[in-house]
This record gives sequence, C-alpha cells and structure tokens, in this order.
Amino acid sequence: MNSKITIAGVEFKNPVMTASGTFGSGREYGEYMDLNQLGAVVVKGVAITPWKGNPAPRIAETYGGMLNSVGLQNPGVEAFIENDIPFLRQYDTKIIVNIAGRTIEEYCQVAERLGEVDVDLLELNISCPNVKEGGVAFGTDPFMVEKVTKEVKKYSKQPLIVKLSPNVTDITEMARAAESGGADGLSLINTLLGMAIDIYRRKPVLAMKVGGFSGPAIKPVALRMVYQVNKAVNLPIIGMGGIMTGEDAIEFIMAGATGVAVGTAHFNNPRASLEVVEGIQKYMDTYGVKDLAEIRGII
Amino acid sequence: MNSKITIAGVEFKNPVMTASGTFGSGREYGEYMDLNQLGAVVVKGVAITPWKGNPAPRIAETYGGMLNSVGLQNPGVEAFIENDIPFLRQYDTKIIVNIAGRTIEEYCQVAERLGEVDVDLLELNISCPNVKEGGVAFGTDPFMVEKVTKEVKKYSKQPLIVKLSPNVTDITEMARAAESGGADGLSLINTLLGMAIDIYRRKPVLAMKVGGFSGPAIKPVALRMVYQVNKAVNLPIIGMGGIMTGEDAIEFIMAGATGVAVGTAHFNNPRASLEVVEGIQKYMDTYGVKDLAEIRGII
Amino acid sequence: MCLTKEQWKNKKRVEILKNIEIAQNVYKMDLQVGEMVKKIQPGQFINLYCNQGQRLLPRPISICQVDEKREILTIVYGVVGKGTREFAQYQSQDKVDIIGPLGNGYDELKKEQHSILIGGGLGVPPLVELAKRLSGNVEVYLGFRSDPFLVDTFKQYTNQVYVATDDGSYGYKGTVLDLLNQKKHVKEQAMIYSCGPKPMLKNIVKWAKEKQYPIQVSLEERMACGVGACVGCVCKIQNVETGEWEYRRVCKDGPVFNGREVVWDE
Amino acid sequence: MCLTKEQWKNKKRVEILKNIEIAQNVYKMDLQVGEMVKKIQPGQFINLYCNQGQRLLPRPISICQVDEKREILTIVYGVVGKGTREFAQYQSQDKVDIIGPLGNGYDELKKEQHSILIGGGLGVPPLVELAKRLSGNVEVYLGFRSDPFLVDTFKQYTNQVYVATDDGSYGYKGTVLDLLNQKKHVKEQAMIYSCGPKPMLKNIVKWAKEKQYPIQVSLEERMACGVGACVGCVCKIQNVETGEWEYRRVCKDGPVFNGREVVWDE
Ligand SMILES: Cc1cc2nc3c(=O)[nH]c(=O)nc-3n(C[C@H](O)[C@H](O)[C@H](O)COP(=O)(O)OP(=O)(O)OC[C@H]3O[C@@H](n4cnc5c(N)ncnc54)[C@H](O)[C@@H]3O)c2cc1C
Ligand SMILES: Cc1cc2nc3c(=O)[nH]c(=O)nc-3n(C[C@H](O)[C@H](O)[C@H](O)COP(=O)(O)OP(=O)(O)OC[C@H]3O[C@@H](n4cnc5c(N)ncnc54)[C@H](O)[C@@H]3O)c2cc1C
Ligand SMILES: Cc1cc2nc3c(=O)[nH]c(=O)nc-3n(C[C@H](O)[C@H](O)[C@H](O)COP(=O)(O)O)c2cc1C
Ligand SMILES: Cc1cc2nc3c(=O)[nH]c(=O)nc-3n(C[C@H](O)[C@H](O)[C@H](O)COP(=O)(O)O)c2cc1C
Ligand code: FES
Ligand code: FES
Repeated sequence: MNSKITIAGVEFKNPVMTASGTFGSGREYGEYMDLNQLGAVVVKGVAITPWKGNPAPRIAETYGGMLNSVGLQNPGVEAFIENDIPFLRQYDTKIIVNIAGRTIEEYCQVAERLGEVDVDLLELNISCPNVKEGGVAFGTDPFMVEKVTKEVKKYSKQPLIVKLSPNVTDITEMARAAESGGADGLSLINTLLGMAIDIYRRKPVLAMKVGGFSGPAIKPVALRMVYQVNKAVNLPIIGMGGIMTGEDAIEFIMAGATGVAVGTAHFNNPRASLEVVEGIQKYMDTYGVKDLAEIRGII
Repeated sequence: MNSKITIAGVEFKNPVMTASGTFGSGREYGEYMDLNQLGAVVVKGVAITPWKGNPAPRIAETYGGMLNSVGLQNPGVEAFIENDIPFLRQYDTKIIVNIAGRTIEEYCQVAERLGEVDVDLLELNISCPNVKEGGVAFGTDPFMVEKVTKEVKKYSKQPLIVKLSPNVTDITEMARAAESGGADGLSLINTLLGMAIDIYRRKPVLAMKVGGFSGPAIKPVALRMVYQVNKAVNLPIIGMGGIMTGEDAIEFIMAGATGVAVGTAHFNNPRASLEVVEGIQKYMDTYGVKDLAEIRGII
Repeated sequence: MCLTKEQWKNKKRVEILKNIEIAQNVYKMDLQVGEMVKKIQPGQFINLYCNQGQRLLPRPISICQVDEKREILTIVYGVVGKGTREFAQYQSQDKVDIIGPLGNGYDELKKEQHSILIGGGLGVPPLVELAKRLSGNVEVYLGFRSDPFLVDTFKQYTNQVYVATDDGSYGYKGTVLDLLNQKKHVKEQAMIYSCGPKPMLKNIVKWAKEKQYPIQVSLEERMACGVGACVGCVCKIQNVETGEWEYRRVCKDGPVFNGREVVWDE
Repeated sequence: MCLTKEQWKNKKRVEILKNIEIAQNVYKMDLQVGEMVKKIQPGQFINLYCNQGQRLLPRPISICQVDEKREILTIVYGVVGKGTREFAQYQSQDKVDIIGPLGNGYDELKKEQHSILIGGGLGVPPLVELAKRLSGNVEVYLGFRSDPFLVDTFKQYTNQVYVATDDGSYGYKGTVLDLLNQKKHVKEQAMIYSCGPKPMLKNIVKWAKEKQYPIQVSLEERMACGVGACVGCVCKIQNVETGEWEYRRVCKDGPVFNGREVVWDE
C-alpha cells in the first residue's frame, strides 16, 4: 500500500501535513512524536517583519471546535530562516512555509526571500480572518485573489499553494481566480469567522470579539468546499478543516483532496497527525487501496 | 423578571421559538412538553402546493451537528390550514408560518392565502439550501433578497420576517437588502451548506450529496452573524443556530437577538426548547436581569 | 387534546444491567426501564442517545424483548459506526438516555393463525418479542452472513426455527429466501412478518406476493428526531390502486409497513 | 536533537483516586500518574482533557502537590465553566487524559533564604508543593473571598500561615495585600512567589517593587495547545531596560514570570 502523493512536482511520503499556525515550526510537538513520519510540516504564517499579534484572550472553546484570534504573531522571515529551517531540515519531511502580508508587496518580499532558502513549497495565506489588512480582504474578492496570486507567483521559486477562505458565497469562484493567477495548488479551508460570548462578563470571549473558527465542528463545510473546488478546477488540493482521524482524512481524499492537513486536533491530542497517518494506512490495508489515487475524488 | 418580547408589534410571552422544520407543526413534540410554555411555534416550510421532498437518506450526523436534505417536503398550504392551525390554536402560543416557494409568485400566493387565516407572523424562507429553485438562490443575491421581500410584503397581512442564509460573504448586505425590501424582522441563520462522506460505501451520506448543516457546531458562525447584522440594520432579529441551553440563548440575545429559535437541539432532547425557556429565566433571576432589553445587544 | 403534565413523555435515564457480545460485533443490552415495558408492541423501537456530546442524534434500535415482571427491555445491536461503537463500550451500571417506545409495531393476528417470521442479520432481533407473543403455528426463518445469534431464544417460543447462513457455517447454506423456497408453504392464510436489509425485504415481498400472503415489513432509515417531527427518515409508500407514491416517515408512520405498498426502486 | 521513541511524551490516561469538594465549588483531585511525579517543579501545570468529546481543549491546571512514593499528583480546581463542571462529576476510578508537567515553574532559592508566598483564591494551590520544598524562613499569605481551603496543608510545612477573607469569615478581614501591609517586612532578601487573579498580582508586584523584593508571578491565560505551538495564551512581557514589550506564551515561556517584566495594562 502506497500513500505517497505528489503536489506540484514535489513528492510527499504521505498526504498528512500540519495545518499552519497550529503546529508552530514543529519544535513543540516534536517532543510528542517523530516528525519524520509526517508528509510535511506547514509552519505558521511568516511575514517580512515581526508581527506582534493581537491582545489576549486569543482562544475560545466552542462546541466541537474553537476560535482563535492570534493575528499572525510571528518573528519575521529572517528569524524564521535562522531558527526554524535548520531545525526542520534535520527531519525527513517536506517544509511548506505559510506566508503572510499586509500588502501584495509584503507577500512578494517574503516569497522572494524564501526563494533563497531550502524550503519545499509556499502557502499563500490570503484568508486569515484575524488581521485587518491583507488576510481575508484579499481572499473574498476573486479579482484580488487572482491579482495577488499572479504577483506573488512572479517572485516564487518554489511551487505556490494558495490558501482559500471559506467565508464566501461561492468558493469555486475564488478557486478559479487562484488558478487563473497561476497557483500550483490550493489549500482549503482556512477558518470560518465565528464568535463566542461570555455571558457572565457580558463580553465577547476574545479580545478581538470575532475570531477564526476551526476544529471538527467545521468539517462538513470544509468537505463540501473541497468537493466543489475539486469539480471546478484542475489543481491539487490540500484539504483541511476538522480532521481528527484517518477516517476524516479519507473523507477529504474522496472529496478530491491530494494532501490533508491536521490542525486543531493537535490541541486535543498532540499525536493527532501521526494517528491520521496510521489511520489512513489502516484504511488502505483493510480495504485494499493500493494507491490513494484510486479513491481520490471518487464520489 | 420579565422575559416578554415584542417583534413587529406582536407580543411573545418569552423569546423562545422552535426553528422551522425541526418541530413539524408542534404535534409530535407536544407529546413531550407543554406547548403553552413556548413563545412561538414556527412551523415547517409551507408551499402553495404539496412538495414531495428529496430522496432518502436525508440525514447525516456530524461532529456536534447534523446535515439534512429534507427539501421542504410539505403537504401544501391548504392541508396546513386545515390540519395544523386548529391544532396549534388550542395553545396559548404564537404561530409563525415559514413559507417556501419556487418562484416569487409562489411565495406571494402562500403569503396571500395565509392572510386569510389566524396566524401571527410569516417567515419568508429564501435560504433553504436543499431545493434547486427558490430557496438559497434568492438568499445569496442582495438584489433578489430585496425584490422577493418587497413583492411578498405586498401580499402579507401579517408582519413579515425574512430568514437569511449564512452561505454568503457578507451577511449584512443581505440584511440591508431585506430591510430595504420592507421586512419587519430577520431570522438568522438558516443552515450552512455541508457534506459528509460514507467512506465504506464511498458515497456521500446524503442522497442529495450536500445538505443543510445545523446544530451546536455552527453556533459561533450564527452568533457572529447576529452580532454583525444587529449593528447593520434596525430590525428585530430572531437568532438561531445551535442553541441547546438557556446560556446559548443569552449569548444570542447579547449579540442582539430579540427572539431565539431552537432547532436541532430537539433531536437530542425533545424538551430542549422548554429547557431553554427555563434556562433564560434562571439566568435572569440569578443575575437580576429584569427585562431582556437590558442585555440585548449589550456587547 | 392538550396533555397534562403526567402524560408527557420524556427522555429517561436508565441503567444498563448487561451489555455483552453475542456474536461478532453484535451486542445484547438489558436496560432497566421501569413501567415502559407495559406499553410495548413488537416491532416498535427506542431512541438510544449517546453519552458523548459530539453525537447529538439518537440511534433507533428495535425492541428485541421485554421482561414485564422485572421491567427489563432488551435490545440487540450491531456495531456499525461511531454510535454503536460507543454503546459497545458501556458497562453494566452505566446509564443511558432513551425515549420510547416509538413507532408502530407489527399488527399481531388473533390466535390460532399461521405466522411466518423472516429475519435477516440485524433485522432478526425485533422478531423475538413477536415470536413470543404470537400463538398458533409460528415458523421462523433466519438468515445470517455467518455468525448466527438469538436462535436459541426463538426456540423457546416455537420449534419451527430454520436458519440459513451465507457461508453455510450454520444451518442451511444460502439466503433465507433460498431456504424458504425449500419448504412447501401451502397454508392458505399466513401472515408474513419480516425485517432485514432492503434487498432481502424486496425479495421476500416478491415471494409473498407470488404466494399471496399478506406481508408486514419493518424498514430502516437514517433518523434525526425519531418522533415524526423532522421528516428526515422517509420511505416511498405507494397507493396500490392508483400507483401514486409519497414519502412517509419510517419513525412515525412505520417502521412496520404493508410490504405491498413499499416502493423499493431506490 | 531528534528524540528517540522512548523520549517522546504522550497523552496519558490516568486513574482518579479521589475527587472531593474541599470548599464551595472547589475540588481536590488525586491522580495516579506514575513516574511523572519525579519530574515536577512547583508552579508547573498539567493539561487535563475532558472526556466529553465536544470539549476539545485541555484545561490547564496547576500541580498542587505530589506524593513521590505513591506516585500521586494532586490538583485543586474551581468549578467555573463547562469543563471544570465536568471534572467535578468524575468519581474515583474514573479515568482522564493528561499531559505534563508543562511550563516553567518557580525558581526555588537555595536553603536558608527567606521566602514569602502569596496566593489568592484559585491561585493558592500551586503554592503548596512550593511551600513543601522550600526550606528556611517561609511565610505564607493566603486570600480568599470567603471559604478558605488548603490552609491546614500549608501549616504542615510552616507555622507562618496567614489568611485573609474578603468577608472576614475566616482570619483577617480584607485583602491579602492589606494583611501583608499589616506585617512588618524588614528582611533584606526575600523572594516573593505569587499566584492569583490579575488585579491582585498587579498590586502585589507594586508592593514588592516598593519593598525591593524580587517577585515571581504565575499567570493564567486561555489556552489551546498548552505546549507552546499555537501562540494562543500570551501575556505582555517587557524588557525592563528598553521598555519594549512583546507577547510571550504563558504555557511555554511561563506560567511563572518575573513580576517586574509583566505589563498589566490590560
Ligand atoms: C426503526 C429502526 C430500528 C432499528 N433497530 C436496530 C436493531 O435492533 N439493531 C441494530 O443493530 N440496528 C438497528 N437499526 C439500525 C441502527 O439504528 C443503526 O445501525 C445505528 O443508528 C447506526 O449508528 P452508528 O452511530 O453506529 O452509525 P453511524 O453511521 O456512525 O451513525 C450516524 C448516524 O446515522 C444514523 N444511522 C446510521 N445507519 C442507520 C440505519 N441503518 N438506520 C437508521 N439510522 C441510521 C444514526 O442514527 C446516526 O444518526 C434500526 C434502525 C431503525 C431505523
Ligand atoms: C497555567 C494555568 C494554571 C491553572 N491552574 C489552575 C488551578 O490550579 N486551579 C484552578 O481552579 N484553575 C486553574 N487555572 C484556570 C483553569 O484553567 C480554568 O479555570 C479552566 O480552564 C476553566 O475551564 P472551564 O471549562 O470550566 O471554563 P470555560 O470558560 O467553559 O472554559 C472554556 C475554555 O476556556 C479556557 N479557560 C477558561 N478560563 C481560563 C483561565 N482562567 N485560564 C486558562 N484557560 C481558561 C479553558 O481552558 C477552555 O479552553 C489555571 C490556568 C492556567 C493557565
Ligand atoms: C490557533 C490557530 C492559528 C492559525 N494560524 C494560521 C496561520 O498562521 N496561517 C494560516 O494559513 N492558517 C492558520 N490557521 C488555520 C489552520 O491552518 C486551518 O486552516 C484551520 O484551522 C482549519 O483546520 P483545523 O480545523 O484542522 O484546525 C490557524 C488555526 C488555528 C486554530
Ligand atoms: C431537519 C431540518 C429541517 C429544516 N427545515 C427548514 C424549513 O423548512 N424552513 C426553514 O426556514 N428552515 C429550516 N431548517 C433550518 C432551521 O430552522 C434552523 O434555521 C437551522 O437548523 C439552525 O438552527 P439549529 O442549529 O438550532 O437547528 C431546517 C433544519 C433542520 C435541521
Ligand atoms: S426521524 Fe424525524 S421524522 Fe422520522
Ligand atoms: S496554549 Fe498554545 S502556545 Fe500556549
């Protein structure tokens, strides 16, 4: 049974990745599992300069899910290159860097800088609901999606994955725009926009009031979008949104995903992504699936 | 402590209603609770002629939620008037009729026919994700939202509530369109569009592939939308989406809702809506809230 | 019409007395349900709620048997998904929420009539209480893939219990329909009571029609409310005269239907 | 750098030995955790996961005390929300998942030094193991709203235990700071160890600064991962020289910080 996959010419030993922002740069969860077992580590969003992020509270729990308003706190691309790439390169796993920006220019600068270093793919985050400029503003307008993709693509040495926001009326429109812009693949979904209220303090739980909603609660929306996008464009998809188990991952693959990313599940179980790897393998063994291509987009 | 509310001139003994489609016309759950304790019964979608609905399976369970693709099966407005209104009028509770249509004309016909009978409000469902014509097609285009609202309003004797779809980029745009069209109030949210896959049968669980996603899983999205809409328009809001307890209902009221509706929770607990009534009362007692207006939209 | 407080039904938390595996991935659970046992009709079901909060929907499970004196209700269920996997982990003394009895059970005939009970796989359990209550001539035909269960229980109520397994590991090798065809059924009046997977029921109905037996079938469908409110659990029921069909609720209008009225095409 | 299989930490399912209410809505839970007890530093915490699947995030709870011989870890928690309400229902012999120990605890000083431990409400428990391990002169100041707990436990380790309650129902009537101010603290070198609600900590830090005592404070923030990966649980930490601040992770960079470096403005 072979669970290898290829995205934009890059081969991954298995389809399981870590969702950006939920896994740091791998160091912390590396204490809980063997990072060599992962298809790829997708690191948290990196910007051209350090970003402070949003005030606390940044986390709220919801039924079967959670909200976050981290706001892309990150030490900037130089610190990332210095500290995290050497750490990750010790392991036999692919590195995907999620890139953040406030303007098209900033995205391009990060992409250009990363072109000089040893990482495997770039993931363009135009869908973060937690930052005012950049982020989701780019991700909900097809014209902007195409434009930012096209520009960043010019500066990218590595294949460019565009990460889409689910907070739109028609996700296929955004997917087609990214395709027109020259994306080499798509990641979906980023977080939904959600809110929780502390009725005793009579305030939103999050300091920023609203935040990004993730976890198994959102899986039905994510699956539906992967399914729709897979029918609409010809790009490989990294599917995510609520994956907790190997079975969940198989659902995404059947909906059309090539890769799958595990995010919030880590907070419930530090070894979640490895258990997804094992679960996929077990499904393949039990049902005689020799290659994931046999079931990809089968529904 | 007074939990009375008023929407479009109609007074309700408390803010708790049943979400359309989850409570039939009250008969079934009437065996589990005293319907007199409810603020209103919102009956399932009624069309001008009987609708057969969609093939089975129509139900899928998801993490903290569920999908349905009932497709507005209903016996038509005449059968509804004959069988259900006399039943409901035995109780001291308001009646809100959810109206379905394939065309603007059909919506108008139902509204007009209901003008002749004893019901308290109409709820215009332009947000059902389970029917091809009508339904969500009307609910995701602000131009259509305004138009259908304006037309149906002409034929409505009772106040007209417009029920909005959450499957849009900007819910406030739809809310403003309904307001311009002359809506007397808004209901939100209807179901998100979701999917679940049976990996053993290698097929979507639902015969219709995708369906309406409801339950506590979606509450963060619903709360966020109620909050946004309350800031954007001057209409009373009936908030819903995942309400399971009195605390959940208080969150919606703090986000700006006047009424609240309980849907999927009934399937987990037939008495859910009554427990919400009791929970709201308890919160008011414990925290000295004399009138819900004190906390409405407080955040 | 308005019910009084005493008449309202409610979700009820009951104790599990026993929960044991009786065949591969098939469990038998005894519940201490109280007075509810008195109201039960064979073929009815209960809604069993999961204790895990992420699973909101109840699982409909047929009533297999009741012990009126000790107020015990027995169910038999297969582990097929997340909910039933959770149930299988329950221990005696654990508690679960249920509502019921729900739906319309089998119409039992008067005494001295001839009855043929036909069950397949997880459709076998609901026939137990029926076999117990029927008098007269009762024949029981049971089909399993491989590992049979409840056979001895039926034998307490009738000595005409016939078993088929797909792999021949027990009883007749073949389907329950093959087995039925082996026997000669010449009784003029026999009521067929049947429960099992759809393809089996479809074939049994065809067989019954040929033999001109009336037939009651118990159907399954994915449910949400289980009480008739959501219209989620439908099957196609046809007016045999006009040929017109409509979607009817398995939970409230069934789960037992007249086999001749069911449209099987999907 | 790469760890070997044996070195990986993991979520661990442990048995609850005892779970009792020790003050109104305050519970003490003993967990049979195995070897983990050996690695613990006072001020560290564990992530306690809910058994109910709709609650995904672990609850960070400080380590109150360990019994190295019997491999028991004790926590004390207040019932303040859904998760802690669930914990309160657990019975002995139930099991829970935990990871830990997590975070950086208090820097303990060498022997014979003077230590002042100041705890408020649910900030009291993490000071127990610290009081146990400190030697030299140990003063303990505890503030409660009304119903004190763990007071006798501290008395096992020092005879200088002073208690304040807001309503005067026990000990001194007033805040723990009022109580502190009542005593004369003239020792030149004393380390302050503090844990409690933010407004209290803010005031204690001010007091300590005036007296020129070094002060360690243990902070709380809403967490997701608890291990430093999500950057969800931040507090503002300032470089005292430059005045520049950045968000640091309470779970990984703390929960114990140098009180002088914490920015309290929000
Ligand atoms: C009236 C009736 C009586 C039944 N009696 C029995 C019985 O006695 N013994 C037994 O083993 N099984 C019985 N079933 C089937 C049983 O309800 C399902 O096997 C069970 O719900 C599966 O739940 P799960 O969580 O393990 O599977 P999942 O597929 O994970 O279930 C998820 C959801 O699907 C629903 N679902 C899945 N399969 C079915 C199904 N076949 N019918 C209805 N809902 C389904 C569940 O209710 C749940 O909402 C009966 C079904 C019906 C409708
Ligand atoms: C390092 C640390 C140590 C702690 N030690 C103790 C202790 O020893 N005893 C004790 O009673 N409490 C302690 N707390 C606070 C405790 O974690 C919260 O009271 C608890 O998480 C509340 O959970 P809940 O589900 O009851 O509340 P809810 O508000 O329903 O919790 C929902 C979510 O909010 C988070 N949350 C809520 N309040 C807090 C909080 N104050 N800090 C962090 N997360 C929060 C929870 O983790 C959960 O994700 C500690 C917190 C931290 C950060
Ligand atoms: C705490 C947190 C931080 C996140 N940060 C980022 C980020 O920096 N960049 C990004 O593209 N997505 C970010 N995401 C979104 C996730 O990568 C993922 O798309 C989303 O959480 C859905 O997957 P999940 O349900 O498995 O978590 C973040 C999510 C969480 C929960
Ligand atoms: C089975 C089912 C049927 C529904 N039918 C209707 C309907 O006929 N008309 C309508 O406006 N909304 C319908 N809805 C949507 C609900 O009224 C409600 O907006 C939604 O379920 C969110 O609330 P909840 O999470 O409390 O269920 C239906 C929902 C469910 C689950
Ligand atoms: S399950 Fe709701 S009508 Fe049958
Ligand atoms: S809780 Fe994730 S970094 Fe602290």
